Amino acid sequence: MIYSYYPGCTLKTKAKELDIYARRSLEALGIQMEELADWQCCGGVYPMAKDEIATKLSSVRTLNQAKELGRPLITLCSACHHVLTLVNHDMKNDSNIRNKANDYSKFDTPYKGETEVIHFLQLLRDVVGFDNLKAKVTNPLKGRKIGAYYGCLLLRPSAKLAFDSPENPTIMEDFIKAIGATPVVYPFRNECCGGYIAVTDKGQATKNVDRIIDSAKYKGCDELVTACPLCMYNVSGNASEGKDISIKYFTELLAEALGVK
Amino acid sequence: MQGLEKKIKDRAIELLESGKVDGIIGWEKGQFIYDPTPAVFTKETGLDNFCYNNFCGANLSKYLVGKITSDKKYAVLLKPCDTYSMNQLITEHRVNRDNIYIIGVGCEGHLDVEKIKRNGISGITGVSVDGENVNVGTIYGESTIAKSDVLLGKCEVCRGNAHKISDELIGEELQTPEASDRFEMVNKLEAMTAEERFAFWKGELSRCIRCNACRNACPACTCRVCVFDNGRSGIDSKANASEFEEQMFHIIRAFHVSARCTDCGECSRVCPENIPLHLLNRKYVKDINEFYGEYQAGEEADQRNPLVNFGDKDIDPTVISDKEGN
Amino acid sequence: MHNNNLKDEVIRISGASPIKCMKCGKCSATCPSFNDMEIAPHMFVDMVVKGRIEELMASNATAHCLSCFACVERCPRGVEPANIIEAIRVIKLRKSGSVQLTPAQIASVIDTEIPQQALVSAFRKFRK
Amino acid sequence: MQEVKEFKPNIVAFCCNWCSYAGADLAGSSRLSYPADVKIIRVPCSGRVNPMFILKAFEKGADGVIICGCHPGDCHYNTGNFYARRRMTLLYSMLDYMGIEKGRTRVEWVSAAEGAKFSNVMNKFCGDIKELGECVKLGDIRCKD
Amino acid sequence: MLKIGVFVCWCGSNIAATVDIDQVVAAAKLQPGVVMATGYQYMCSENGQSLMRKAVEEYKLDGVVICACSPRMHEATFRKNAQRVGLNPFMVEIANIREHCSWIHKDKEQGTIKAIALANAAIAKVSLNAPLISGESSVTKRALVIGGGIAGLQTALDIAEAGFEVDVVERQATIGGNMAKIDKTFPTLDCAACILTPKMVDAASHENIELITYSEVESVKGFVGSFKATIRKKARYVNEKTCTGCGLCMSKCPSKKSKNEFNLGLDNRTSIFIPFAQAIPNVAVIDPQSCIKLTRDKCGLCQSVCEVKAIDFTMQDEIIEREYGAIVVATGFKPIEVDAFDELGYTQNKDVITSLELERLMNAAGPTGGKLVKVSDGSHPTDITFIQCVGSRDCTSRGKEYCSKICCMYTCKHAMLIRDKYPDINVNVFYIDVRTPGKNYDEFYRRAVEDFGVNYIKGQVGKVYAEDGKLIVQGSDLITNEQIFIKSDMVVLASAIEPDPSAKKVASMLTASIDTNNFLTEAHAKLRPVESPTAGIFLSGVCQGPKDIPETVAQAGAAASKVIGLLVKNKLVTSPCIATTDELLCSGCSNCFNICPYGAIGYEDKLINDHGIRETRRIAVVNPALCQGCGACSVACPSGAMDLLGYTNKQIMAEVDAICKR
Repeated sequence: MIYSYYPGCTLKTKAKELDIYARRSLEALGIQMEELADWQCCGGVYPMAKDEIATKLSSVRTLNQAKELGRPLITLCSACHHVLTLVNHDMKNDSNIRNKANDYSKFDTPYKGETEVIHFLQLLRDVVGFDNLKAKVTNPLKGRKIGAYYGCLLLRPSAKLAFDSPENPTIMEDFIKAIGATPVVYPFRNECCGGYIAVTDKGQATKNVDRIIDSAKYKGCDELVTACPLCMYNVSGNASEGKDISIKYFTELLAEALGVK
Repeated sequence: MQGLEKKIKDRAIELLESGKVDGIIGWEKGQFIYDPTPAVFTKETGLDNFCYNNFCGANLSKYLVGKITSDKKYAVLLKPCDTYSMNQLITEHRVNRDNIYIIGVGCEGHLDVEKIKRNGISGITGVSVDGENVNVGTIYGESTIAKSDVLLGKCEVCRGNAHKISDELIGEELQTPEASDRFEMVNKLEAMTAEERFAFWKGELSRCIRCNACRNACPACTCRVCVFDNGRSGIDSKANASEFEEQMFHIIRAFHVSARCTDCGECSRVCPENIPLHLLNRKYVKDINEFYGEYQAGEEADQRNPLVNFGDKDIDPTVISDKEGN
Repeated sequence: MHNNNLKDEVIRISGASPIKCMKCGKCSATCPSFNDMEIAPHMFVDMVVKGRIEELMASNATAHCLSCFACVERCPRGVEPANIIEAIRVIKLRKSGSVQLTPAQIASVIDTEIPQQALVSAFRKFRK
Repeated sequence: MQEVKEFKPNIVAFCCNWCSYAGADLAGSSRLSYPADVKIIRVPCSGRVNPMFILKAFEKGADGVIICGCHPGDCHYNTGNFYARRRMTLLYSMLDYMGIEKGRTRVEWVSAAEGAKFSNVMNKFCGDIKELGECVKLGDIRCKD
Repeated sequence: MLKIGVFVCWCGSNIAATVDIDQVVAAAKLQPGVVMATGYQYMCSENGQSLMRKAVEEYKLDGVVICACSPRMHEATFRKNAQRVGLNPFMVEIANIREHCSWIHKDKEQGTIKAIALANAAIAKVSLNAPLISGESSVTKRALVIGGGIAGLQTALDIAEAGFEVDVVERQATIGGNMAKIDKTFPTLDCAACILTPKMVDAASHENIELITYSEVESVKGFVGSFKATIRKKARYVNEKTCTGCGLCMSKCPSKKSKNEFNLGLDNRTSIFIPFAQAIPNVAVIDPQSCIKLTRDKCGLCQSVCEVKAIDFTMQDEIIEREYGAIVVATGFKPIEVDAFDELGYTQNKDVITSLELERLMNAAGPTGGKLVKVSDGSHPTDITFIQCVGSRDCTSRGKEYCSKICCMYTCKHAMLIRDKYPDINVNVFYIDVRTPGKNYDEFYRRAVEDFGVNYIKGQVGKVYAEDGKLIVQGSDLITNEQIFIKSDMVVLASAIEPDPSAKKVASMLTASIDTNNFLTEAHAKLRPVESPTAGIFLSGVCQGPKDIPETVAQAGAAASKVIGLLVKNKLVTSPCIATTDELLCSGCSNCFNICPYGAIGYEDKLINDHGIRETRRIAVVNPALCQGCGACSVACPSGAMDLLGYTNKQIMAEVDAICKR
C-alpha cells in the first residue's frame, strides 16, 4: 500500500524538521509514501462558520486529489490534520456545504468525503504498530523523561476528529515508550497554548504556555514533544523568562531512535 | 441469451432427474417469440417447451404462493428484481422457503413488444440484444432499434444485477440496463396543480375495467381472499358501481401493498388498459423514503416494514393537510 | 437590546443550539481564556438566547477565544459555545470590514519563526 | 323565488375513546359550541381507523373527515396513534397526489382535558370545509356521466 | 333481522330544550329493524331503566339504542340493566345526543337533525351487533419478583403477608441490592443496614417467600394469570442447605487477590467468600474465575477444612421451572461508568471517587472500618470537593439526558456527615441546581449549609488535576462570575444512575416496553404507575425511573397491592371486545403480529377446512387474556381477516353510512 502524503506549507518552511525526519523514518520503517503532486495550503485555520465555503475549498481540492488516487492521506502537522479532517467531515455530513463546494469545484464526480485522512501518529499506531516500531528502534532514547504535548488541534472536537481520548490520550505516550524513553503524563498536555493569538496577543499566549510548562515540569518532564508547528513556535518562543523547556517535533525523536537522524 | 437458455434448461433437467426438485417454475414458449407464459415443468412435461428470452418479464415469485401447503419441492427462476419479491414473500410467510430452490438467472433487461410494434416493426421472429441496440429479426428482414426505446417500463428503472436471495446463479454476469430516475414521473405529477393531477388520474383510472389483472399479478397481493371480495369487510364489490369505487379500489390496493411493494412494476406491465398503476405505488415508496428514511421492501428477508413501525418524532399528517400551494 | 434577526444569523452561521444550554457553567470552567474575556463563554450563550447580539459584537471578548474547542468538548448539552463565539466574530467582521491587523503592521510583529497558521489566524480569524 | 340554501357540510369525526371522545364530552359539558355538521364516531383508538373508513365516508357523501386521537406518546394503547400517524400521513399524501383537496382530511391530537381545543379544531375544520364547498371531486364521480 | 328498541332521553331539559324528542322518536321508528321507540324524561332513573326492561320483555327486543348522555357516563348502567332481563349487554348502544349535541348547539332544528343522524348511526351499528361473552382465564396463585433489592423485598413481603406465595429471584449471591452498600439514609440519617437487614431476615424467614439467589430468569412464557418461568440457578459450589456460614473456608483460602465487588473494588476478597457480614443467605460462594481448584485443579483447601462438607466442586447449574400468576420487575439500577468523564480525572487519580465508593469508605463495615481516608495513601483529608450531575442531564453520548433525582440529596447527606464527623474538613459542592422536592428535603439541604457549613458553589467543574500533592479542581462560580481553582484532597463524583443492564433483557422477555433510556414503561404515568402495559407485569423501584428509598418502598407496596388484587381472583374476566381472526381469510403474513403492542397475537399451524379443501395453514391466533382491544391489528390486516369485536369494520362503516346519508 502506498500512502499519499500531505506536508502542508509550514513543513516546507518553518517546520522543515517535522517533515524531513518523518520521511527518513518512514523509509527506515519500510512504509511507502508519495507526496501529493498538486497539494494546496489547507487554509491554515478551520473556518467554523457554516456559510463559509470559499475558505474550505483549498482543503476540498486536496482531499479530492487524494480520492482520485484512491489512497489514504497522511498528515503530519496538527493544524493541517485538524483542518483537513473537519472539512472532510463537513463534505461527508453537511449536505449544504457539500453541494456548494462541489458546485464551485466542478470535479468530474462530486466529492463526498471519501478520502481517509490519517495522522502520522495514527499510522504509527494502527499500521506500523508500536510493538513493531519498538523492535525497529536501534538507538533507544533510554532515560529521557519526555512529556507529550498534544495541544488542542489534534484532539478536539473529538466527535469529529476521533483521534484519541480527548481527556486522557495515550497515543503519544505509547509512542514515547516505543522509542525507549519514559513518558511523563501531566495534566495540561491537552490544553491549548494559544497558538491562534500568538501574533495579536503575546501576553495571553505567554500565560497559557507558562501554565503548560509549569505543569510539565512539576510532573518531572525534561523535554516536550509535539506534532504542531504552532505549539512549537509558542512554547519555544513565547514562554516567560526562565520558564523555557526544550521542545522537539516527535518525528525528530523518531528519527533519532531509528538511527536515521 | 440463447446460450443462457440452454444452460438453464440443462441445469433444470439435471435438477428434475436427480429428484432434487419436483417441478421447475419457468417460462414456456408461446405462439410467438414475444409471448412466453409462466409454466410449471416436471419430469412428465419435460423441458422441450422451456424458453428464456428477452420477453420473459413476468415475475415468477408469486407462483410459489399457491404451493405453500404442497409437500413438493419447486425450483423457481428469478431475475434480480424478482428476488426482492421473493424476500418479501418469505418475510410474510407466504411461501415455504424449505421447499423452494431459487435459481437466480441473469438479465439484460426485458423488452416490451408493444413498444417494438409501435416503432413500426411487425412480424417479429427473433431478437438479440447487442449492447445499446436490439436487432429484431422479422419476416420482412432485420431491423435495429435502440434498446432504451423498447425496454419494459420496469426495466427502465432497473435496480441492478444483484440477486438478493438465491441458491444458485446462472448467467449472473449479464449486464442489466442503466437505470433512469424512477421518481421522475412522480415528481412531475407532484409539480402539477391539484386540478391537473385530478384530470390525469381521472383520465387514467376511468379506463379501468376492474379485470383484476394488477391484483392477480402483484406479488404483494397474496391475500387468500381480497378485501374487495370479502363480504365482511364492508367495501366488497364484485364490479364497480361507480367510478368512485375504481378510485377506492386503486387507492386501497396501493395502500395495502405500501411498504410491502418492491416496485417490481408487474401491475402496470399486465394492465390491459395501460394504466400507469406503478405511479401510485411509487408515490408511497417515495413518501416512505422521504418521511421515514430509505426503505426497500425485499432488500432482505424479515425486515420490519415502515407501516408496522413508528418513530416518536415522525412527521404529522397536518403537514400534508396544511401544505402550501395546490 | 434585542435583535432577533442577528440572533437568527448567529444560530445559522454557528449551527449551534444555544437554547439547549442548562446554565451549568462548564464552558467557563474549562476556558483557558476566561480571565481575558470580559464576557465569559457561558454569558455568550445566554446573551445569544436573549438576542443581545449587539452587545456581544461591541465586546472585544471574541478576540480572546482560542478556538481550542475545550468548551465544545466538555459541554454536557452539546451547545458548542466556541461556534457561537466564532459566529459573532464573523458577523462583526462582515458588518464592519475594519481590520485589527493591517498589512502595513505586519513587519512590526513578524519574526522569522512565525508559522503560517498563526498569521492566517491573525488575519482572518482575528482581524477585527 | 328560489332561495339560495346555505351550504351545510357533512363532516365525520373519528374520535378515540380515551382522549378525544372524552375531550368532546368535555367540550359539551363546558358548552363550547361548534357546528352541528360534525358527527362523531367512537373508536377505541385512532389506530383503529382504517383508511377504508375515510374513503367510505367520502363515497357516501361526506365533505370532510377528521380523525382525533391522543397526543403522540399518550396513547392509551401506547403505540396506536403512532401507527395512525404514519398511515394517515401516507393516505393524505396519496389523496393529494390524486388531486383531491387535501384540506378535506385532517388529523388532530386532542386530549381528554382539551375541550376547548376540540371545539376550536372543529370550528376551524368546519370553516375550512365550508370554504372548499361540497366535495365535488369525489362527489360528482360517484355516478358515471 | 334484529328487533330493536330505541329510547330517547330528555335529560330533563338538558336534551329536550335543544332536540325535538318527538321528531327523533318518529325518525327512529322509520329505521329498519326498529320495532318500538319512545322518549322518557330520565332514562338513567330507576323508572327509566324499568321502562327499558319492560320493553325488552314486551317486544322481545334483541337490540337496544339509548339516545342520551355520553356512553362514558351510563353505558355500563344500561348494559347491566339489559343483563337483568337476559339481553346480552353488548346488544346495547348509546347515541350521545347530550355532550355531543344538545349541549353545544343552540338551534333546535339543527340539533334535532344531528340527533337523528346520531341515533340512526347507533341503530345501524346495533343491527350488526352480535352477543359477546366475556372470557375467563385461571390464576396461578403465586408471584415472581425479579430482583432482591429493597424494592423487590418490600413487594415480596407485602404479597406474602396477604397470604400468597412469592419467589424472589436475585442474580447476586445475596439479597439486599444497592441499599446494602449504603451507609446512612437521608433525610433522617438513620443507618441503612439497621432498616434493611431486618427486612432481609423477615423475607428469608417468611413461610410464603422463597429466595432464589445467585439465579437468573431465563425465559418467561404465557400471559397474565398463568406465566411459566424458567430460572437458572448458577452453581455456587457450596451446598446452600448445609453451609453454616462459619467463614473458616474464607480464612484458609490462598487466593486473596480478587476485587471485592461489594466494596466496589476498594479492597480484595478471597475466592470463596460471603459477600458481606449480613448476607442472606449467609452462605459462601466460590468465584469460578479465580478459584485455584476450579481453574487449575489444585488446592481444594476449603473443602478439606469445611466441617459440614458443604463444598462441592462438581456442582452444576440447576434449571427451575415454575408457574406464576403475576410477575414483578424490580431490577433496580447501577451508577454509570464515569471513565468517559476523564476531564474529572477518575481514571487518573485514585482520590477522585464516586459517591457510592464514598458510601463504602464511610461505612463502619467498609474497607476502612468507617474511617474516611484518602484512597491513594490512607492519610486524612482536609479538603473534599463534590461534583454533582456527573452524567446526569447530559445529552451527549457519554451521559444520560434525565435527572437522576437522588444525587442532590445524597451529596448533601455526604457533605453533612463529613462535616459532622470531621469538622476540620472543608467541603465544597459544585451544583447546577439543587433539587430537593420531598418532605423535609429542602430543610435537610439548608441544614447542611446553615448548620454544617457546607460551601455550595453554583457552577461546574472543567478539569481536575494533581499538583503539589493536591487535586486542583478548576471550575466556574457563576454567582461571582469567576473561574476558580480549589485545592482538594478528594473529589467525589455524583454519578448518574441508569437501569441495571439486565432490565432490557427482562423487559423483552416479558414483552414489557422500555423507554429510550431502558427504564421500563408504566401503563399510564398517573393512573397506572406501577403496572406495565403488558397485563400481569408490575413494576417496583428504580427499574421504572429514578427514585429514592422512601419512594421505592411506597411504589413497591403499591405494586404488591396490585399483585394481591390480581392473585385474590379465582378467574380473570376478559373483555370480549377483542380482536378475532377469520381463519378462512388469514394468510399468516405477520403484519398484525408485528403491530400488536401486547404480544397478544401468536401463530398456530391449524388444520383448516376451506370449503372442502383441508390443509394446514399458518393462522394468527389472538390470546384473549392479553388482547386489550385497540384494533391496530385490524387495520394492519390487508384482507380484513383480523377484525375487532364490538367495533367491526362493518359496524363502523354502517355508522359512517348512516351519518353521511343526506
